[in-house]
Amino acid sequence: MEKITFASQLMQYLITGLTVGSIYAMVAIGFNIIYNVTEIINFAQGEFVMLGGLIMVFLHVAAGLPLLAAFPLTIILVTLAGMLLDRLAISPIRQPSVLTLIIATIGASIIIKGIAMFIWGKDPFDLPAFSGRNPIHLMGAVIQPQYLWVGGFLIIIVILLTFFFEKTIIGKAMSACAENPDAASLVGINVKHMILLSFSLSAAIGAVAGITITPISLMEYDRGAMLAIKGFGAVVLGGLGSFPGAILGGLILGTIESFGAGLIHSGYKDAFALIVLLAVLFIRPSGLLGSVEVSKFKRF
Amino acid sequence: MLRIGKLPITFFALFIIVFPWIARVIPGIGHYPDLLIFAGIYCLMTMGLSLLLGYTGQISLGQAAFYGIGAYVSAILTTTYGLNPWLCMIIGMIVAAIVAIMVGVPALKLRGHYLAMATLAFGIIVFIIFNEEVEWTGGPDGMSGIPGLSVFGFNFDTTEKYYYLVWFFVYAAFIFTINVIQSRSGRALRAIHASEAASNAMGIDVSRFKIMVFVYSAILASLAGSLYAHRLNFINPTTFDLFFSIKLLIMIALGGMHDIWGAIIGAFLITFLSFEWLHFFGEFEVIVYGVILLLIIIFLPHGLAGIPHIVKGWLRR
Amino acid sequence: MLKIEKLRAYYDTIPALKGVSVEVPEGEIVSIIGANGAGKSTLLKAISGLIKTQQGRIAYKDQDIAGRAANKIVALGISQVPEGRQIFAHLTVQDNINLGAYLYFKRRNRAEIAERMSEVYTLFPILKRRVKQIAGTLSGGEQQMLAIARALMGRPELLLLDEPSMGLAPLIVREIFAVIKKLNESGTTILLVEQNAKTALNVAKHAFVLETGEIVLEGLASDLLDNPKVKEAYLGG
Amino acid sequence: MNEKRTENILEVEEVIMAFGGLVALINLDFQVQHHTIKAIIGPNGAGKTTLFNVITGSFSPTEGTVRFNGKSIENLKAHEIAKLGISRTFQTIELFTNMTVLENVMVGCHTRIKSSFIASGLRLPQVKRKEEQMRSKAMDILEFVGIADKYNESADSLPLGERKILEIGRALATEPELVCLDEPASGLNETETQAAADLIRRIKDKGVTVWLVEHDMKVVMDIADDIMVLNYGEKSAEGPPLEIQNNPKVSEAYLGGGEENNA
Amino acid sequence: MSKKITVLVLVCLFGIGVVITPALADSYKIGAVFAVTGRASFLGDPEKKTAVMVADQINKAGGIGGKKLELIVYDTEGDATKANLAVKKLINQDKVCAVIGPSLSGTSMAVVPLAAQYKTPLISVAASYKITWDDKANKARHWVFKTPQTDTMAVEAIYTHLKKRGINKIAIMSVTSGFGKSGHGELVRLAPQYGMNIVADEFYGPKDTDMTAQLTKVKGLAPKAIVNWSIGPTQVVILRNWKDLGMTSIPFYQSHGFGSRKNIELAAGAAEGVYTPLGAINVAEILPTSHVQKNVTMQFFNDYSARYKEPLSSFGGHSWDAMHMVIKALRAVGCNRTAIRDFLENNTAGFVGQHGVFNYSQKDHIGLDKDAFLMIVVKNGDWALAQ
Repeated sequence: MEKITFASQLMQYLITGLTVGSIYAMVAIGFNIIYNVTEIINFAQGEFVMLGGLIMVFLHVAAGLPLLAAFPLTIILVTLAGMLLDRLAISPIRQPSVLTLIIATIGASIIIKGIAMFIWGKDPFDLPAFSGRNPIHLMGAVIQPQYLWVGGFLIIIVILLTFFFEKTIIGKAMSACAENPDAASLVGINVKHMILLSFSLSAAIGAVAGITITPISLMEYDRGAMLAIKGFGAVVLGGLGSFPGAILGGLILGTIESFGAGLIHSGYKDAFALIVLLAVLFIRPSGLLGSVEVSKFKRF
Repeated sequence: MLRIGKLPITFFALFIIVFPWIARVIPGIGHYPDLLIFAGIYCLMTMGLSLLLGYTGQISLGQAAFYGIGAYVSAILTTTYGLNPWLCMIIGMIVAAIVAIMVGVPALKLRGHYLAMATLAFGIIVFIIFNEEVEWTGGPDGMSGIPGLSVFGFNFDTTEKYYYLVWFFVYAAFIFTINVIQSRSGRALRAIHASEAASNAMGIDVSRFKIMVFVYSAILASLAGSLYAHRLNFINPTTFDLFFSIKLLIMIALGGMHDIWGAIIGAFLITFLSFEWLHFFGEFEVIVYGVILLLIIIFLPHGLAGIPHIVKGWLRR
Repeated sequence: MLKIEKLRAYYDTIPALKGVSVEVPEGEIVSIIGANGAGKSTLLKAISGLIKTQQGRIAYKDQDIAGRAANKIVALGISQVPEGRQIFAHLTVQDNINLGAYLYFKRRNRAEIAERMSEVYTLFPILKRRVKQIAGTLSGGEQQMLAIARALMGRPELLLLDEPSMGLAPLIVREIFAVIKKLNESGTTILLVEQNAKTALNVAKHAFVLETGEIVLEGLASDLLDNPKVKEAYLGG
Repeated sequence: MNEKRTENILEVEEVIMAFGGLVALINLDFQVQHHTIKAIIGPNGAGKTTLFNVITGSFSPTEGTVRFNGKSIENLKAHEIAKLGISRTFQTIELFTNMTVLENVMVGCHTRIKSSFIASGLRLPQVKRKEEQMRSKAMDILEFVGIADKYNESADSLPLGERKILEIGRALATEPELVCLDEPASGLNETETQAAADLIRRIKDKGVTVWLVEHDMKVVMDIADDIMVLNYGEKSAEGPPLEIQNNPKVSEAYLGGGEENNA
Repeated sequence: MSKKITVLVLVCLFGIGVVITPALADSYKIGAVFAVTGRASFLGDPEKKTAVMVADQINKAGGIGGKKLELIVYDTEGDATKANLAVKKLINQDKVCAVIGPSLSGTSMAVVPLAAQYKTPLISVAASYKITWDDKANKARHWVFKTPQTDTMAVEAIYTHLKKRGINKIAIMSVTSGFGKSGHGELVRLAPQYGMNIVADEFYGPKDTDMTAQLTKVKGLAPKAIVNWSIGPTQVVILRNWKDLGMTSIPFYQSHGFGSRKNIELAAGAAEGVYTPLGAINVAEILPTSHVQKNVTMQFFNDYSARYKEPLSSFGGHSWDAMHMVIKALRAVGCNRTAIRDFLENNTAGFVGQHGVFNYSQKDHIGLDKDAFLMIVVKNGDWALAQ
């Protein structure tokens, strides 16, 4: 076995951190899409990731669909779940306040988790890696091909979303709803549809995160909550509502965890990430890239 | 809603006093006082949280940490150092208060979701410490052999004795909290909730009040933690995890967070739902729990304590 | 064109409109004046579907539109310029204007949008110079113009204007009212809500005076202008 | 307690307020004399609200001093300034909507009548006494401003005019020497405006100095002893109402030389 | 007034909670508390299924001395408070003859005092030796027994095997849950005794998605073997990372938590050559017919697979052992709590269970030793007895 150098160790931590961080970033983007349109922090976001992974396993492994067919089908199914979430749990709420919405999404996530437990049981499931499991070596560090898929999909999502929000009228309409729902409806935008769309979009992104991470870390019914918390951390670290912030927040969180585990004390790696998060908040109360106004005047 | 009548308070006290006797008579609920001990422990926390969240408008997702601090201070000082449990309880409250000040001063400058995340992070960090500092806390295996409580040779060793002890504390805290709500301080808190700018203009030191309430809720949570530890004679970290903080939030949201009664109703409801009533659903329990949460949030946005209001509305029509 | 009968609306439980009847004939400017809190904005919001009404009828071209969603009402040809402008401050001027034509975008009607846009830019040349600017950085008057421009992109036959003079310097107010007149002359029916009674009465043909949710006076604007009661209450003597 | 060594209750010297690159107040200098009503007028965006916030402690000025009774207060926090004796209202009424009219005013008494968190929790006898004291003081104030009959109603159920009055009452409850009113007449109809103007005069008669920002020229001309005109963050004129009314510079800057607003 | 209504509503809600518990005459009641759902469901779920299956089998075969066996199971969700309340309810409300469970060491410690307080025999199905052993009094807890092997035994089995291979420089990795921490404690405690030099001591969370960072650090320290203590998906993920990082030349030892074929399958080839100490039940099929546990384990293996149509999890074996010992006691002495306890302590010697041959005694309420573990290696995607 070859000797491992400190530099290659650092490289490995970085690669691992960025991979895990990419998943956090995807969850965080999902948070932001919904938050921007509705000001809701959707704590069921992690469940989309879980559903993405498990439905993909079902379609690809159990039902035997080819990867290219199972992938879009999974996204569609999870998107439907996102729409149901909006229709059944969020839009019926008549007097929404931040707290009731938080609890509604928590309630919904409990239900989704419960249903998943009934469908798939409590065991973890595996998904074959998209392009095999032969690791690539880079500067003494090891990269699983699947890591590249994770990073690649993050980039694809970012590009697609940028195009969507910058270049399409629907994207603009969604930003308009986020800013001023009344004014948006006065130009003919159906705000409810936009909210539904935001849930669909973020569910779809969650599904992608779930599909791409399952070959690395397996997936089971109760994985969602932890991912939701990490994603929420990433959102807040980057600044609520900011997409670049979400990506930055996710990647930073993942990297701190990885370096913290490798260099300092692996038992406290989550704590390091959170301490950094707290430090950032205490210095910049609106996150790294957030604007101060967003956080103002939110009452519970 | 704001004035809290004498009658319900007395009625409530009577109910608490006679309940163990009732429980003995009615078949099938003989173990309810046992549950009510935990409901009481949760009440201590929800009352603090109600004051913090419902009245002052500051969210905390880290209350479980203070609960844990109380429990662990009591556990460590009694088992490792053999101190008197009552003294440990007080030390626990002091420690919780100090931690609350240290966390609260920077954190309570944050707003909304940022405050939620900050308190959540604090809660997780404390949980990780409970889990990792095996030398002190016993790690995930927890600590056993925590002594029970006694005073001048009188042991609170049976369910009923402990029931009355816990509810004595709960009731005292309840009266204290009501008094605060109905006084200058309580008005200041509600003023902060309504408008921080105007409160400042009225000479209210907003940040000081926020911290004061945060500390108060931490002290109550710590007391609850100590009572829990001495009751169960055993603690482990999972009792004090993030999900418990969320559960507390759920309690006051379901009970009705703008009303101190809501805190109590919520604690009762969740205690009985999660420890007792949902057993009938077997493995469906989780789903039913989620559905109940959603239904209450959708149909009773002001929680169960808002029901009288709705009923009154119907009667008026 | 628009006929409102005995309209009632509530904010929570407090009545905001207590049986208001207003008529807007086609091709006219009709003004509704009244103090803050009289219910003027509530009335406009009720028409444009932003708030639900309890009772009464809102007939637009003999079609009852009460209770329809705001986005459906825009499609009928009623555009509102909301109080306080409410432009999309984080988007560019161009985006704001594009969104005004949101309903057409769906129909992929590019030629029509381009035509409409050039009309709007002719009306407000200053906006054309600022197309790439973020709307929130415009001055108050420019924002008001943008709000009107955005509403015009929806090809309204009836334009609802909520306090277009609010918070603007008199010079700008004059400019905006000139545009309003021009719009009316080119065939757009206008329902104008104003606190600035004199300006509003000067531009309108018919006018209504709203006080605590009720119409207390109505008639030709010129008559109201001379009405001593109006003079005392709204024109500052 | 108030040694009136200076004639001025409030002195603003060389105040500059900048937000990033934007300068909202430029070298502003002015004084407010004891027992007078001083009004600030100026077009939108002139910096009136910024000035308001600087004096009442919501912002600290970038440069310059603000002295209250000779003591510089520019770096104090809002609640500390309130304790010193400056009270304010808000342009976009900031009542405590979750309370009754009486409770709103009782919150105002907060500054002068103390009782600690713990004492109130234990309901010590003094707490009860002070509570009574606050209640009667608040009732007196409601009596004074003229809405005593509505003491038990929810603050947000009042019509606009009375909400403004209540806000003034609440400000008075802090026993200020100087009250700052932010557009007390905006949005009010004629009768309500009259009532407000009348109240402001009576406040002055009680010995409280009034400093106000107002749009309604009629009110300002009616009640103010002294007027300052603010334009683009700078003082463009200052003097008694008559003088201001006849100052051509003022009507040009503020009224845009227009006829419409000059009715 | 309004508050009275609320209180009324509350009272009504209480009413809903009141149920008439039908008293089944002529039955023996056994209470059980398992973490059926929640974070430890991988333990509690098979434990519950097994207990239910055993109870049904007994009843189908005519019950115990003509009386039906009634099994009451409560779900602890792995929560100490819930476990405590559930056990109290079983003892005081349901009046069971004995209690089986809970699934976790933590929850077991939370109910241990109750067994003594209410003088009811409790057979825990969790690992820690502390459950039955009172360190302070330095004696076995009178009312508490347990069926699983302890971590100590697993560690001893692994260390013995390592020593046999001449390895003494090891890295240990553990999950930060109760299972991992407890194993970690024993690994560290017993290391000097077996001459083991621990060069790396790394941790990871129970829901972590990747352990590459920790393994990279381990790789840099070049140990001669890695011992990993975890349960659930993390033990599979770590194997994959181990393989990806090209560390297969460092022998990998898993804890006894690895005992499910599902893990081999999930590891997708990465489990090849991995060592793990397992109870007989895990490897029933490959046991030589001469093995004393061959029959019981095969029987259980077949019954379970037939009934639940899913691969057997060895954790079910712990509740099988507990159930059968309680049933044995019930047959002998009936529903007398003291008598059951005495019977368990004195009359179950030589009981052949799924996880070993039990020999409870006054001093030993665990009843097993390190021979209860067989050293297994993964070969060609299946278990094989290690040399």
